[in-house]
Amino acid sequence: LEEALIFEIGTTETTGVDLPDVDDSAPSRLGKFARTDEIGLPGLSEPQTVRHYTRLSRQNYGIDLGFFPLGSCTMKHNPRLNEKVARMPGFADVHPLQPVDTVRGALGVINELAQWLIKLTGMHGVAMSPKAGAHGELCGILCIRAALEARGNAREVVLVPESAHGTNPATAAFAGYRVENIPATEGGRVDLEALKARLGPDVAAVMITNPNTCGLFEPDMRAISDAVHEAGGFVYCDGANFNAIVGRVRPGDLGVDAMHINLHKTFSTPHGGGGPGSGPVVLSEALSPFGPLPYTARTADGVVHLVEEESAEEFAKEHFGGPLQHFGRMTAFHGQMGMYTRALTYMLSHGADGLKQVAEDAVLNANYILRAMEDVLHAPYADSGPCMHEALFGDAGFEGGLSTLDLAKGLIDEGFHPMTVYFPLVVHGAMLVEPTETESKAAIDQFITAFRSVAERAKAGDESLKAAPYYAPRSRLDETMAARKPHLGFIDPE
Amino acid sequence: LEEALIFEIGTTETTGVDLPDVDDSAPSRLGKFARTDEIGLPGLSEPQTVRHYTRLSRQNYGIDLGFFPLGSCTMKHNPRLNEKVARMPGFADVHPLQPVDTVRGALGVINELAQWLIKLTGMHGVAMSPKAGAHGELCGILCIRAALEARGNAREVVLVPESAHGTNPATAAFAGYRVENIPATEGGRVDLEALKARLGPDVAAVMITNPNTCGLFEPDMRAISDAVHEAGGFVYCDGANFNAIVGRVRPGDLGVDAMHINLHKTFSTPHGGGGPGSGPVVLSEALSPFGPLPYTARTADGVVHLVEEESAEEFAKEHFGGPLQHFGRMTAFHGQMGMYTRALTYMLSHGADGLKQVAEDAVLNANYILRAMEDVLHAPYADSGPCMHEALFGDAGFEGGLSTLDLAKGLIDEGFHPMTVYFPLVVHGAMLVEPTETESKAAIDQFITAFRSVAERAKAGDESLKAAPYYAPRSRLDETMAARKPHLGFIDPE
Amino acid sequence: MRYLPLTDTDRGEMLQSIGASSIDDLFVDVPEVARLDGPIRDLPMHASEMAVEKHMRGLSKQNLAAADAAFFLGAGAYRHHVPASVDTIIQRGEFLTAYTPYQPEIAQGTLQMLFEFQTQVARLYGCAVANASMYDGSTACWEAVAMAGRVTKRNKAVLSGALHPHYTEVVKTMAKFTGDEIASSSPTVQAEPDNAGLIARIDDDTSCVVVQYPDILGRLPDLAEIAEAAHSKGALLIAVNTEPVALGAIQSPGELGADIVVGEGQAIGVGLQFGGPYLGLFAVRDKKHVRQMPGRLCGETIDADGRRGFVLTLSTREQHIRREKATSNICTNSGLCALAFSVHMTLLGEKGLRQLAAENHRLACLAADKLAAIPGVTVLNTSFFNEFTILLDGDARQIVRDLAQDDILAGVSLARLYPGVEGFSRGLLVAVTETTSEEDIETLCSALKEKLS
Amino acid sequence: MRYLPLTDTDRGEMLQSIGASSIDDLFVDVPEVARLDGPIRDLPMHASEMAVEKHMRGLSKQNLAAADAAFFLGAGAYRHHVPASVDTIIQRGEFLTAYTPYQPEIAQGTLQMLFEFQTQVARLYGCAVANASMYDGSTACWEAVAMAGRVTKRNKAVLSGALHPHYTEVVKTMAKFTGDEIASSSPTVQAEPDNAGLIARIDDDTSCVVVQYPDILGRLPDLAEIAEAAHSKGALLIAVNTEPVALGAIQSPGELGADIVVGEGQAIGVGLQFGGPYLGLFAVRDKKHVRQMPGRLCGETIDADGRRGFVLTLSTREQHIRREKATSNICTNSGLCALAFSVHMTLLGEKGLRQLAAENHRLACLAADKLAAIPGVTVLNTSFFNEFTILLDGDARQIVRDLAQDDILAGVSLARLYPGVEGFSRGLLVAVTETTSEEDIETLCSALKEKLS
Repeated sequence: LEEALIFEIGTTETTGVDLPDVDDSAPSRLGKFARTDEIGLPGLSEPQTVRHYTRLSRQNYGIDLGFFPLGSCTMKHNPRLNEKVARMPGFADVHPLQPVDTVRGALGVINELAQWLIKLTGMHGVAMSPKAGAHGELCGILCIRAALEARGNAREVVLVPESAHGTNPATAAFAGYRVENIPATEGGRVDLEALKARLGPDVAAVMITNPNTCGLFEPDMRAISDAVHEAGGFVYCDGANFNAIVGRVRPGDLGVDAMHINLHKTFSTPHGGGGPGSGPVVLSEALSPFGPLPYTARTADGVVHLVEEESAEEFAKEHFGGPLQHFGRMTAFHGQMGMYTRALTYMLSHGADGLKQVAEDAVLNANYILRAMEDVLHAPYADSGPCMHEALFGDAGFEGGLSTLDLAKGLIDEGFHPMTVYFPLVVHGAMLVEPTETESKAAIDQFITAFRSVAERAKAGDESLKAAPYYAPRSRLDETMAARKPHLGFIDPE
Repeated sequence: LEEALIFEIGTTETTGVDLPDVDDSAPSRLGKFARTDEIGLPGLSEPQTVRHYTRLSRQNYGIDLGFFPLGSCTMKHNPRLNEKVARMPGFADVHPLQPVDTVRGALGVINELAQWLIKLTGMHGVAMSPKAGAHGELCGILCIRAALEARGNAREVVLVPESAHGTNPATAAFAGYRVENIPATEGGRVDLEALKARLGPDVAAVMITNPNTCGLFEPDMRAISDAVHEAGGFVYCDGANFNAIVGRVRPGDLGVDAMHINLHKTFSTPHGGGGPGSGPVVLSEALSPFGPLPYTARTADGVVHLVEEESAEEFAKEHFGGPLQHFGRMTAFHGQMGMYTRALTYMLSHGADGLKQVAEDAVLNANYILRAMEDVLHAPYADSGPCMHEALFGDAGFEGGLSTLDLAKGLIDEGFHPMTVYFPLVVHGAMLVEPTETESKAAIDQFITAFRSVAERAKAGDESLKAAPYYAPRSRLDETMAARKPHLGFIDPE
Repeated sequence: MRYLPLTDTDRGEMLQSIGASSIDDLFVDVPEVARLDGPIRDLPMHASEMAVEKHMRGLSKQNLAAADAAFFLGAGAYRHHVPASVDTIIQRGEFLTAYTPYQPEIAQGTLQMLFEFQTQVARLYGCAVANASMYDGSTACWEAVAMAGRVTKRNKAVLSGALHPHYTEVVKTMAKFTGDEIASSSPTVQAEPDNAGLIARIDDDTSCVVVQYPDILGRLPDLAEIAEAAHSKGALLIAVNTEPVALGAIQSPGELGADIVVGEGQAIGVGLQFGGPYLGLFAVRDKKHVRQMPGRLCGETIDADGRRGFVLTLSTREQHIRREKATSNICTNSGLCALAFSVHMTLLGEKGLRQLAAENHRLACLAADKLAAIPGVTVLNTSFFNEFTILLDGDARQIVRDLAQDDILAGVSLARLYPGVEGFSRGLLVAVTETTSEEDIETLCSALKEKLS
Repeated sequence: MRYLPLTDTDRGEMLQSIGASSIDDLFVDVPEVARLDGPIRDLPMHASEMAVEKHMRGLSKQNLAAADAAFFLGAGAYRHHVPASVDTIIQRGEFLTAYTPYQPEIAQGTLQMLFEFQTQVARLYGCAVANASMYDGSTACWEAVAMAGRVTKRNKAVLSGALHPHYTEVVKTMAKFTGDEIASSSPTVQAEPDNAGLIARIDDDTSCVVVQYPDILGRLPDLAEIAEAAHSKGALLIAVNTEPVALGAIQSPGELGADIVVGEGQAIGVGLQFGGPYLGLFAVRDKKHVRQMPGRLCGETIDADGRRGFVLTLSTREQHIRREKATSNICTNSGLCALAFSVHMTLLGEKGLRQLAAENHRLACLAADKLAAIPGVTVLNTSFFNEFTILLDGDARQIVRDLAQDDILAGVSLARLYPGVEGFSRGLLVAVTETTSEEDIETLCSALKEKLS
């Protein structure tokens, strides 16, 4: 099972490509910058390369191998049609700066995807270019800031619920805001009265996740939005949990002003071991003029426009009836084209009816797990009604010093990826389970059996869990040592 | 690790495709044959399907995962460029009966590959259509029979060395010949004098493998051919071991009349867990007119022709100056196009220089293993000089009732696929090791270490080997039970 | 060279360790006359991946891909949509680069798949047992004829005239060498297959009757009637199917009394590929015939720990054990194509297969009706599934060639299949699948209308 | 629906087991105003794989793929041949469908790869430590500026005028919100970059100087000189590289004194993809700056049994721990693009990378010489790697548009990059890689000759 590092098996003289030998006597325009020293990059022949990475891959777990009950991360099936489409030459082999007449189809993909996002969310415009969820969040908050600045006052405070994703406060802070927490009710929702009490002329925005990170829908969402708007602020919605309501509920109908959408969560572009993601941000009418370049927006005539630096001025004049208001550019080129093609392919496959079914099956699966587990595990909000697409549990009742982490590692030995642990912070030893709609009842039943068994061991104080996993490629790794003496690259032995 | 059968997890109501519902009221031209009963085919949704087969795949061993020292089977690296090329629409998405003007490129592939095969073997023509090695063998023997019949006498006997592949006698018998064995010398070669003594007017052909199945080159090959030709017979060469000499020695120079070439061995089309293969047969000038349809042949003007039923008559008249002599058709359509594209891609990648290096590295690797093992394992022909691309060992000296099979299964626990065992039959407990040229020295050194260790255990009579493997997805399977009570398909539980 | 891991340093070290002074020392047994002084002449030297890909792409582009045409070809090879996940799965290195599963402990992936495949094929064909696949439909057809000889101890096969002509040729070619007697004829170009004529040819020496279903002209012969006639003479009925999708809409040959069912499986999962590799399917209705079957068989068993597992079994029939007494010289199956078939069939499931068949039939009926409305076109068939024969007022083969210039691949002319046979020049086989759009049908109709007016 | 495994039977059973009478019971918390009575209107219903593929293929075909053109575009995105095995590997389900490796025991594949990737990038850049990748080059550039602010406790960044204009825009946009001061200008259209002008702008408040190498016009600025000037003022040098292949031929920024090296890694393994996803590279020359780095870092450690293993580490810098005090709000890297880069780089190895760079440079020199010989064309650069600027007697942008009609993608006009900037209308950036054939170069030259005559 041990696979050596490429630095241990490759040499600088080995290569897996066939290219002409370097002719040192050839004329050069490199001047004094020509490289003469050794870089230290090992090469492998093609058979060695394929074997190295194939063997490495087998030390990974993925959706193709089993169930990933990761709350807030929506690990669903990745259709291979999407991969095939993304590799079509007209998408994969075009340069972002080709003359626009040679990329009408690529722009068509962006426009079509933008229309889908706008219609699915009931919003007015969408900024396509953000590279990932957190980047999209930043985009949304910057839009809000730009809109407030245009009114003459950026304001100072962003309100964030205690249970928010860590990116929310980080984003607000980056945009220059002070973050204040919103308290939660006993039922795990935003405390509407407390929120109303805090609203005022200094509050720029409320960042809310709905369904929230406890897996619950905010029933007061519309009231919250109305209150915030009345106080002159904006509502930012974290779209990480959009899978629970896609096709069934439109955030625009709830008064949301901006929401990022993780294409790699709700719309099934692959996580790829940590990216690339894609985080378009849908915008209300009030915020649409302030989105970054390039962006798309639907105008009164129903047409969706792609706007870049060059045409922005003209577009703004014609359609917003005012001066240029975009807040700038967040990335080079047009964003994550490769993700757009995959997401659009996924949407077209499911259609409006299929996406509605997605939300329904995702929520059904989560409630099924919630009810199958609540007699074994502490389920803090189980009494307040159905959950959305995630079921939340806590570690109350664990014995023998066993922790949520031990339970998680125990699940690995049962053949499952662990759930999200210690999040949200509002529940002690939290375990957030999100089954998604692409798991079969049989797979979920298997998971429940395994989850119950490990949970019972945790409650019985089964010591052996502390050293789990036993059947993984590695036993528990020493993360403290890694951080204390960081060893972040291979060092050639003397 | 247990993966249920599709019949246990699927249902006839589940499907992984989206097609319109059946409209029973639609008009039909099926008459009384319309199907009404249930077929019993389970379906799975796409996520379930991908997971089922991904999990199954992980119970397999393949070249991508490790070394396959399989004698006579040439398991080498399968370049992914070949896969990419085979999937180009002009090859993958064309019908075999399209008008020839719409498939000029496909015919070009066949012609180009035929030229390569002819030049690499120094032969005159090639029958492309055989579907696999054994099919090619049959083709070669049928050519010989047709040529002899054209002379008025098909003759009765085919001579085959004791060490031949089992397909050789099966093929000869199929073509209506009686099989007689040729004895071997102490040094593991064909006994030239004994062969000469047996030759006569009843001998249609000699089927020889060169390099032979003991991994040795037949130094008398040219003399054998001359003697056979003098006696009015033909020389068939089993091309399974062509990898040892490709690019370095041309069978045509040794007097061979027909030789099949396993594209999936020497030219790296993937084995795919047991096929598809492809077995073109190169032919001498004497045999070329007798090849099956469709086929290609180089004529005096240097052009390679593709000949089908329609044009065969005309072609024969023009280029062979005689009547139609092909022996018929061995398969529908034109043969294994998907394998041709892969093989041609591989040949173009290596070129004449690369293929020569292939043979040299394959032979070097085999000799390296032979010399590294001969002090531990009985190597019957090691004293007679270098081997070719395979090293042969026997079980002499094993203790405690341990067998070659036990050693083979022990190698599985070391992370290697076993070598070919109990073949050739002429060596007791034979182990035939073929490393191929695509293994690195490091991989071979690892193998030698493991092989020596298991061999030493076998010689020490280590009982534990009898129950090996321990670390595979399954322990030893009961093959006797499988054959005694054949259970060849899933039966629904009552 | 990118596929060769040995470095010159490695080579030197290895030569030294085996005591050879140069690589030539290892080739001393090669006769002088056959020693070459360098790379073989007239062949190019090694090339980069980019250069090779470019060359092959150039050859690929000289072909008219079906996707770029209005496409109506069948005659034993059918174009269907293959889900993208099928190709992803067969490209898994563990499937693609695996060897024949002779070491079952580390080949359960291939073996379980084959066990599932055998079950799928047996059920589709209405049979008891299917094997792990053969080269293609035509060779499977010959193997069935040979098997019928072993079972009945007779050697006269009666072939329906409406059997695919390539299949007929393969059977005849092989029979020449085994001495089997083959009775065959050309198809009768009539609305219904000539069952009576076929039945009349069965006698007491007949080992088997071979009937294609649907037949080469797309018609549906009454297998049950033929089965009865064959059985009454002690002969076996071999049914041949070249379009497995049809069996989602029509009764299986096994149900109708066929003893051996063989066919081409390419239509499910495999693709056109200019004719190969394809997938031979082979099944027997009665379990008692299993030991006479050719080809590999996968069976269930248990391992030393009592867990279910699968192995290749009954290999005593095969050449590597029986040598010259084997049931066949076959030693390869179409493993990867069988995997593609099995994955696609699993994605379809019964529901999907029936929907797919219904959609094929619907579009074929639509096409037949539209074509029949064109002056100068007659639809021959009364019964068909997704392929039928039309007769044109003109030379069908020339018309096919002409239409190809406009990227219309109109079908397979009977003259292509039966070159030189009298009276077939007007015939054109037209296949319609779910990949055929209604627009494609319009395109074909307009072109024919113009051509024939 | 093919991606949804639940059957209606399953749904019924599950609703019953949770005590809900219908699915609507689970959505009771949704306010009335937001309840929809059915699927969202104006959107199509679900479609078969075949139909969707056809639709997307139609959109794809409306684009001119680089392979079908004589192609000379660069300006931050380069077309190189990516070996087929790279794509095979990144499509392995275990890589493609894996989550961020927060559970290291079952993510060693991704983690070991990232550790190797970090080492490759660090060596290529001449740095001590690289991170596990960022979104792309432009965002990595901004992160570097922000990091320089944290390290120096200053907030004035001096940007070279010859930094890619999109990168400049991104930095300026972000700085607007953080309050950083950004000094930038347009490039001077001269044979050599204006190092002196840049150095003159560095003062005691400068946190960093940002220099692209090779720069947006393809020129090679003297990094060592700028590094010395920056360091003498207590500022950091941030080097930006958008063509990693160049570093196979020219000295690394780290060696030349850059403190932070960032860049776009797309050229190796990733492909053009109309601009994304791409691969941000980020490295620091001095280990002491590691704790100020943004993004994920993978480190070596041991497991409970003492075996080597890898984990994400130093995450106390990151948002999910530090929340509003994090070094960056980034929580995604470009994992799969990093894998593609690492596989391609492993296939190349040092030898292949140097050969690849030499071949790029050889062809670029050839193209420059041929273009220089055309009347009406002036080659601006004295130094370049595989991209250089030419000045045309005409409106370069219009010429590019015109040539595109004939499938010649001649390059990126300076007017496209700097719309409306005075004096840039004649400028055209021409990139040449190993994928450019000598025939392509001839095609471009002939077309320009004709256009300018």
